[in-house]
Amino acid sequence: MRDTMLSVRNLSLDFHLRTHILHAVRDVSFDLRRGKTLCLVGESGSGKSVTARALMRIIDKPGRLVGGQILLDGPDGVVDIAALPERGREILALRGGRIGLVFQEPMSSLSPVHTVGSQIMEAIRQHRKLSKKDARVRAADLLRQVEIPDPERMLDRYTFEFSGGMRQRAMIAMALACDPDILIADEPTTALDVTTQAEILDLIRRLQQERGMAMLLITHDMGVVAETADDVAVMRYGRIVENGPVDRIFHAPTHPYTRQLLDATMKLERGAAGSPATALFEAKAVEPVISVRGLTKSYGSVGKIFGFGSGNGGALKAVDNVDFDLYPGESLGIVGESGSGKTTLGRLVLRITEPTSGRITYRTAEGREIDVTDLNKAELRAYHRDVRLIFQDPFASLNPRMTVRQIIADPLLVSGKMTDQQAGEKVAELLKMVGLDPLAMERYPHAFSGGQRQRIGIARALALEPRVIIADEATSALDVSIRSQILDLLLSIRQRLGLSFLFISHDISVVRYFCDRVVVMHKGHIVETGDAETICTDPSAPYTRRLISSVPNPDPRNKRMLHRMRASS
Amino acid sequence: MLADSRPLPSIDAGPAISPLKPGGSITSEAAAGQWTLIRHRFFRNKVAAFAGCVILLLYLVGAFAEFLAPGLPNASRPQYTFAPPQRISFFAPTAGGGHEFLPHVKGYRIEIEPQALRRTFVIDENKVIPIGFFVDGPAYRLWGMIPMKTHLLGPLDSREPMYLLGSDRLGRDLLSRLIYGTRISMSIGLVGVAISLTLGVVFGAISGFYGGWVDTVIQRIIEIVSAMPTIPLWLGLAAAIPLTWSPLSVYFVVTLIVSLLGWTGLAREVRGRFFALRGEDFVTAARLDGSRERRIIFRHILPSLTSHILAVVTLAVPTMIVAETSLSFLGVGLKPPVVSWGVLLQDAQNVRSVATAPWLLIWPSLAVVTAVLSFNFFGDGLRDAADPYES
Amino acid sequence: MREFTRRNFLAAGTAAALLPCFPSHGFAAEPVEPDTLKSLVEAGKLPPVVDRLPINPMVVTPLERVGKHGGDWKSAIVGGGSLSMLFRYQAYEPLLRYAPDWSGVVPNVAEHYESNAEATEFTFRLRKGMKWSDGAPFTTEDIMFWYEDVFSYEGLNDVGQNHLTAGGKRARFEAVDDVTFKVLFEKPNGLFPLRLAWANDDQTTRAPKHYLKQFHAKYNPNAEEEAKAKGASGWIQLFQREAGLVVDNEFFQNSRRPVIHAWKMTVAPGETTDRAIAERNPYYWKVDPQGNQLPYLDRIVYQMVSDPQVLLLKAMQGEIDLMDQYIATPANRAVLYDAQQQGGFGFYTLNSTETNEMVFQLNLNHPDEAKRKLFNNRDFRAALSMSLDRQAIIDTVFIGQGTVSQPAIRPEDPLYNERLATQHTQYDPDAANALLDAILPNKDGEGFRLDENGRRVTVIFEIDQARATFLDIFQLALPMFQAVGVDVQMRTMDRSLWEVRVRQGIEYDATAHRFGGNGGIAAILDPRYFLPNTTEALYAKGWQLWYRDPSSKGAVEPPQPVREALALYDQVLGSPDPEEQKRLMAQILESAADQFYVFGICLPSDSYGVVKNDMVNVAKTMPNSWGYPTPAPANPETFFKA
Amino acid sequence: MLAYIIRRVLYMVPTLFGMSLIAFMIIQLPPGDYLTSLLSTMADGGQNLDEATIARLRSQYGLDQPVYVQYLVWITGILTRGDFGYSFEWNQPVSTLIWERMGSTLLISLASLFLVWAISLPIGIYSAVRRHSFGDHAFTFLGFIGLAVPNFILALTLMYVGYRFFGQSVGGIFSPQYADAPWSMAKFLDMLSHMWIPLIVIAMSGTAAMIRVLRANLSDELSRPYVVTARAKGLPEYKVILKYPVRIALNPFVSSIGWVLPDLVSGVTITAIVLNLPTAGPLLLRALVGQDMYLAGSFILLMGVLTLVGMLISDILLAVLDPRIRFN
Repeated sequence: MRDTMLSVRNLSLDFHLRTHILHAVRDVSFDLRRGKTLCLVGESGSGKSVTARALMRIIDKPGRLVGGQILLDGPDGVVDIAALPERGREILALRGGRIGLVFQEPMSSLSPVHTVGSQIMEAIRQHRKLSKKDARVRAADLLRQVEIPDPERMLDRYTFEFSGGMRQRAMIAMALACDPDILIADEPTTALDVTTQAEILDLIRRLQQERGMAMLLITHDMGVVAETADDVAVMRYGRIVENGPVDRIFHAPTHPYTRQLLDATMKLERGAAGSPATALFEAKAVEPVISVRGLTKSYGSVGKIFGFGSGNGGALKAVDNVDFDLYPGESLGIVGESGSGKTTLGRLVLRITEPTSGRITYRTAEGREIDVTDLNKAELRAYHRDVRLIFQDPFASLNPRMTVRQIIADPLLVSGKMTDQQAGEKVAELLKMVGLDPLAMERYPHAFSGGQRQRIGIARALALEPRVIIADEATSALDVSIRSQILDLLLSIRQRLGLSFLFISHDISVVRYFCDRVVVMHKGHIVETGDAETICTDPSAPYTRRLISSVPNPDPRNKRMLHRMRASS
Repeated sequence: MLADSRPLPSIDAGPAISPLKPGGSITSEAAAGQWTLIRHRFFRNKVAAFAGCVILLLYLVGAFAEFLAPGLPNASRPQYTFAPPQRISFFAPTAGGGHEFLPHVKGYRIEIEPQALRRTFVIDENKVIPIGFFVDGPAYRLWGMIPMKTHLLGPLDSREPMYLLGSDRLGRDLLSRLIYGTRISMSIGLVGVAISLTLGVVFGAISGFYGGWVDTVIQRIIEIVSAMPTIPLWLGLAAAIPLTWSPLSVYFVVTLIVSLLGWTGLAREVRGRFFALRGEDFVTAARLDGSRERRIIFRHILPSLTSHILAVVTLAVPTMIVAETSLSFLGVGLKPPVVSWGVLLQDAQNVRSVATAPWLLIWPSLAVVTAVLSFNFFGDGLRDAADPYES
Repeated sequence: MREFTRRNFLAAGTAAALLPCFPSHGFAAEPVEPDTLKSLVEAGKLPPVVDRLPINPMVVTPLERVGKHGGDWKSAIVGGGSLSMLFRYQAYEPLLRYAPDWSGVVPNVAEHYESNAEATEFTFRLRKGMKWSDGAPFTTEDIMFWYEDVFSYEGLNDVGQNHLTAGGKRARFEAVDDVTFKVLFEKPNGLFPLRLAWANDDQTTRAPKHYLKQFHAKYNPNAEEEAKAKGASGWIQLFQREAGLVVDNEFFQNSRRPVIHAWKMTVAPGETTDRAIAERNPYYWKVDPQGNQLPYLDRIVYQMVSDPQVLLLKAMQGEIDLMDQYIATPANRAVLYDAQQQGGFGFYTLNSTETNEMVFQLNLNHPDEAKRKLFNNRDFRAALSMSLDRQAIIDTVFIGQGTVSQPAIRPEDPLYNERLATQHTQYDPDAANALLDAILPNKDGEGFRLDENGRRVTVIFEIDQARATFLDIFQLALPMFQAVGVDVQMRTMDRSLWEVRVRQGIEYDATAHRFGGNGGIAAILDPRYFLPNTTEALYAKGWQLWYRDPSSKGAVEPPQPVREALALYDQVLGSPDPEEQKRLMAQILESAADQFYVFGICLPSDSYGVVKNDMVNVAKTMPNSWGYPTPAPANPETFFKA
Repeated sequence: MLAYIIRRVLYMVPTLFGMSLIAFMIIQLPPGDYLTSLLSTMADGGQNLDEATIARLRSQYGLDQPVYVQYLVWITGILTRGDFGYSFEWNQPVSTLIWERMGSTLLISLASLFLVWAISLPIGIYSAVRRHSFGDHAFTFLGFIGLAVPNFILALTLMYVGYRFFGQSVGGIFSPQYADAPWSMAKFLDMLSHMWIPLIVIAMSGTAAMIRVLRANLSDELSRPYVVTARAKGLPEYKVILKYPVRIALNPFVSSIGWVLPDLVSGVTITAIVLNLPTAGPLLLRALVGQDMYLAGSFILLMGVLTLVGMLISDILLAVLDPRIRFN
């Protein structure tokens, strides 16, 4: 048996779109070795997922294979997958039989109307002649292998009864059902929390080593690469720009793009230059601009919807008795995993969601304190002029049917303070401020890339000259290089305009880079508050320590995750 | 393109693309607005574009019915009852035995069969009836105003019979009736659809935007209304309308009233979309920008729906056309002497026509089918193109 | 009997005393048991046929030949609602019936009748031993029950029966013995025997006392409670429903009530809604000359069809044995003609006795002053009449079959009045315009005439939309009226709406109808287009109300000539002498010609019906009218399948 | 789940009340009442009644009462005794008549429902999988034609064809000779020979909508990641599509159950009239035209109930089919 399980040679894929042909993959070559992991790294649209799917000949319309070989080593010699008939028996035997596939979205990748067991058993029985009963035994065994508790019972559950991590485990169990030689994992942990991500990566690695599988792991996260890869291939615009052993790529990158990727990652890792105002807050020399006391949001009546996993039976408290202060000019990070209540907290502060109890006090520019929870509609509108929100999703938050000018000018016109002409000038000014060409203001959002759209969103937030900006995962939908640009933009704006930021994120490195202080949330509670650098390097609460230690370290020589703290349960 | 990333010293500054055909150019839609995009997408759908042309054509036929029809819709000729269609020929034999260019139709030989109580028609090959364009025929008033007597097509001698699609039981020209029917059938549903549209959008928007008890109440109303069978309603309403009104306005009013009950489908759809959209970030953004509810509904949410609503409306028109024919069947729709496709079909709705005068059945059915098909394909195309920002 | 039928019908009315009495010595031949009943008789569930027949059964001579028992008569009803049709097939058994050629009346349930010379006293003799379909005897007790407890009973006496009224007073019944009774009038009622035979007017033979008395408060003290327990509003409603004397539908919807008809409902309409079945009455009291108990056919099976077109297809397919209603329209003639071979059927001819294909009737009692004045102007009506190109309408709608005529008695009838039939039938738009110019000289921009107030003269004809022929005629007639500058319009409407607006209302401009005003025997019985004597005279509802009761609501006193004509008609009804009746009637017709109340298109041409080739004893030609319920007088009980 | 059903049922109460009101109003809309149409029938039969008699009859039928009294009488009868009133025209209790027609109505509804499904399911799947192919366009075209051709014309034409070329007995669901015969093979075959026309007519008009809905839903589902997962397992394409996306795209089919009965009673009334089918539609139409108000009102109310119950059933079925709904 050779060491190389699969080798891809000069693979090219085209997409025939309505207006043009997109050459999604161009002359891509790489090898997958037994027991080794190749990480395919690249930003969105670089063609890495398509490449992975091409290995199984699952190419969505209107894509087509236009050249190259996919040579799979097998018991009967080498087979060129690229040359097999598209719907032939051989291909079907390969899929799931010799190559397993794990996807990014564990929720949508599993059928919602079939039980987990039936989906796994189907995969088994597709390639093995097993009775239903035997297949079930095997499926339960697989679930046990992926560390799902009580596998017999879980077989009869539906995917939506599973947590994200469990679903991904089930997905992995399915991919491994027939002991494939090769496992393709397409962003398997992107949608998961860091702690879960660490567990899943651990699991995959352990299973790979046990089985001696070759693995192709696709990711955009350099940290994950550093933690898992043996070899790395960097993709950009359909080409592999650089490829080699992980250590060389990280420590001696040759291609400028690789360097750019690493720089962006490392920059966040290092943290920003400390804010000049930090000392002030320490001294409590100024009054907070927003202070929150005992803020609670509970979903009592509809508890059943969230029923799964909420232990206390009755009301579920999304946010439970939260206190914090936001000082002028300060950037306060709110960190937590999904379900920790951080997004709800942001919405409560804006009263997009009505709090169940607690106080939110806002100190106006004139120094007047107002109770946000008591505001009527008109007063709330005034409050919303001072406290603005930047959204996570740069696609959903811009109305596709309005021009950039209309979008940014909308708050200006609504407030009635400006004529159309004045608003136009202001929009131009704002666009310049966020680094966009003012000439673009007559265009529609769809003409812009994700990063550009996020800039438009920022411009909108700035239009009314706010004092506080709540950024809800403002960078998490962006690729790493763009993420750092946006963060730099926000930093500069913040310094220039003296804004306060409530910066909500699940990404520790981003928070560390951007924030002065950090609030760590877990299950609706604040578990720890403190200086950003301290929290990120030397947390005191056990949960925080576990969280921090689960963040992958973008340095293959210092794999943090292996030594991470695990939950006691 | 706007630069988003710092320039890289790389051979690839962007994704590799090439034109569909060698030498072709890549069209950019970057600066296009919603309607431009919809138009682009729509016209890529050849079937829908063709359907649109057919609809336009039908409306043109309706608009110039008086001119296009060779005769008057209700002019009857006793001796030509159930006359079969004639064919247009272009060359006629001359006296000398040769042929000359002379567009014409052939006349009929008619016999009465008293036992079977009918006339039998035989096309008389020797009887040439010359026809021509822009000929003088029966006088009419274009749009009820301009007195004219020129017809697009007709026999040179207007006393001669020309029944290109045959005639009906009273010896009326089916082609002329069909053309006049186009006007009524293609337009009568529009008002009803417009009313349904307004109600559907308003109720749907309120229900979907506010939710809560408002939604519950509106939902109950929708439920009641949509569970109501339509036929009893039509019958009841049609019988309750004052009789002195002209048949056309009676139908008009019935259409109107029924459209008061036909808005539920649209309301449901609008509500669903509002439900989905009111949670969208851009709506929250508008709220945070200080927009009041009305502004949010009309400026931010509704524009996202206009193209969908348009598609729904387009799809509602054929429903009205089909409904009109059904109503004529029930005797509560349009009635003679008004001519509509439904009236023509009702005339043909008997064994006599099916067995001995199938043209009375085929042509009006074909007209209805054409219109309904066109509207459906057009509406489908519109719906597919309606959301240029999906996928 | 045959001899009798050839007599003039008018003579028959008064010469009843001379009627040849049938010998009451029993049967012409030994009665023969129908095959289908043999097993029942053998099982003892049914007495033998001899015991079921009356002592003097009615002997009916079949038209062609003596038949054999068995088989179904396949028929149909459209819509399922209007069941009065069924009288024509299975339930025409009045005391006296019309002769098959409608020349007069012949004995039926009454084996004999006579009247006094003044036509005020009529004596009927029933058939001794005659029985209801459940075997209970049919005697004068049943007749008297009907007379005393229905016809004269307060609360139940809402049953029309105009033929029992003479000089405004109702008749009196007296039973002589169990087979003989007298009907006594205060004033002469010379038409009484004829009117008694009219379609389904005679109710005396339809009320079985032994069955109905359980619902009658007089006989059953608990009737009221029992009725309410059955969901009726009171005993009267339940009684009416059970008796079915007021509403024809209810008569046939009750399969429990015994009858004396040839067939009796076993699956009544309503018990199922897609079929109804009538089966032979084992106690039917008629036999053929060889003694076979009638009817020949075992059952009549009615399919309930919701659309006449389906019925037409069924007829074409040969699934209908005999039928003329619903399908025998001029338009269907061609397809039926072509389908004869495949369906195995042929046609019989119906001689229409009606006055016209369609009668235009302007509302002469219109509440609107201006319109009333205009409509009452004879010249206006004459002008409208002359503006019609009747021949064109005949050519188009009736394929040239029909004679131009106003509503009038047919030329072959002795009462024919040429002026009434032909005046103003000439198509003469110029003359029409000349007449109209004198009345309505002003016209508007579109060429329509204006009345004295400057309003456009609009005449809206309100039409029952089910009358396809009317609609066709109007399609053609409207432009003709408009050509002389009168804005005539048509509104078609659902039958019941038409009923409300026209039959019961007074605010309509005009309408069109066809039925009634017959020639032949019915000319005197229903002269609705010759003078406004009934509610059916839609052109002058106010006058007819005045005629019936000058004090009633909506009554309008007619002008002198009309009053005179109405007085003449009273004399006709009161006259026992047919010649006198005829003479008076001729005067009425002359007056009608003067008045020119209504106008029409043409005489109805002969209609037709379809009959399967294997149906025997069906006449090739029959009269057709409401009063003569085709084909009942032609003895359907003698029809059989060869 | 149980709570959900109970809540849904409770919601139905005000809806039903509203519907009974509207139902009663509809049948009161046309001028005149049952007596009017009765009188017209009687006038056709040559009978003429004077005004006093008409008034007496009107009070016998309870038609002289104010409308709200009539309504109250009717609705209390239904609520307290389950008595839907008496049909004037048929002289039968309304419930008897309605039940009499329900059997055949159900038979035809279900048969055509299955036919519509049987046709539209494969075509819908084909159209979604081969979007914009020739076959897709051809089927869409045919479907629309079915939608566009007026039912009554199609029905009449087919009947004529059945008569002319197959010598078939037309209309109804049995030939006369089988109408009261006991069930046998021959009778069943006879029924089949009658059923093809109504089934084609109803299916023609119903499939287009179904195909379109299925095509749209399935197209959406086809691009979901779980379909790729299924492919990645090595399942053959047909299995991939049939087991996963089709299963989910079937929801609109299930939803359609709720509309089938009321649709058949009201929507295809015209077809039923032309084809002489013994379904509820023609009976309802007759009741309306004849102003047989308790029959008509009860029919309308019953259809409303059927719609509501149908919607409830289809929601419950959906929940059974789709665990996501079930668990929420």
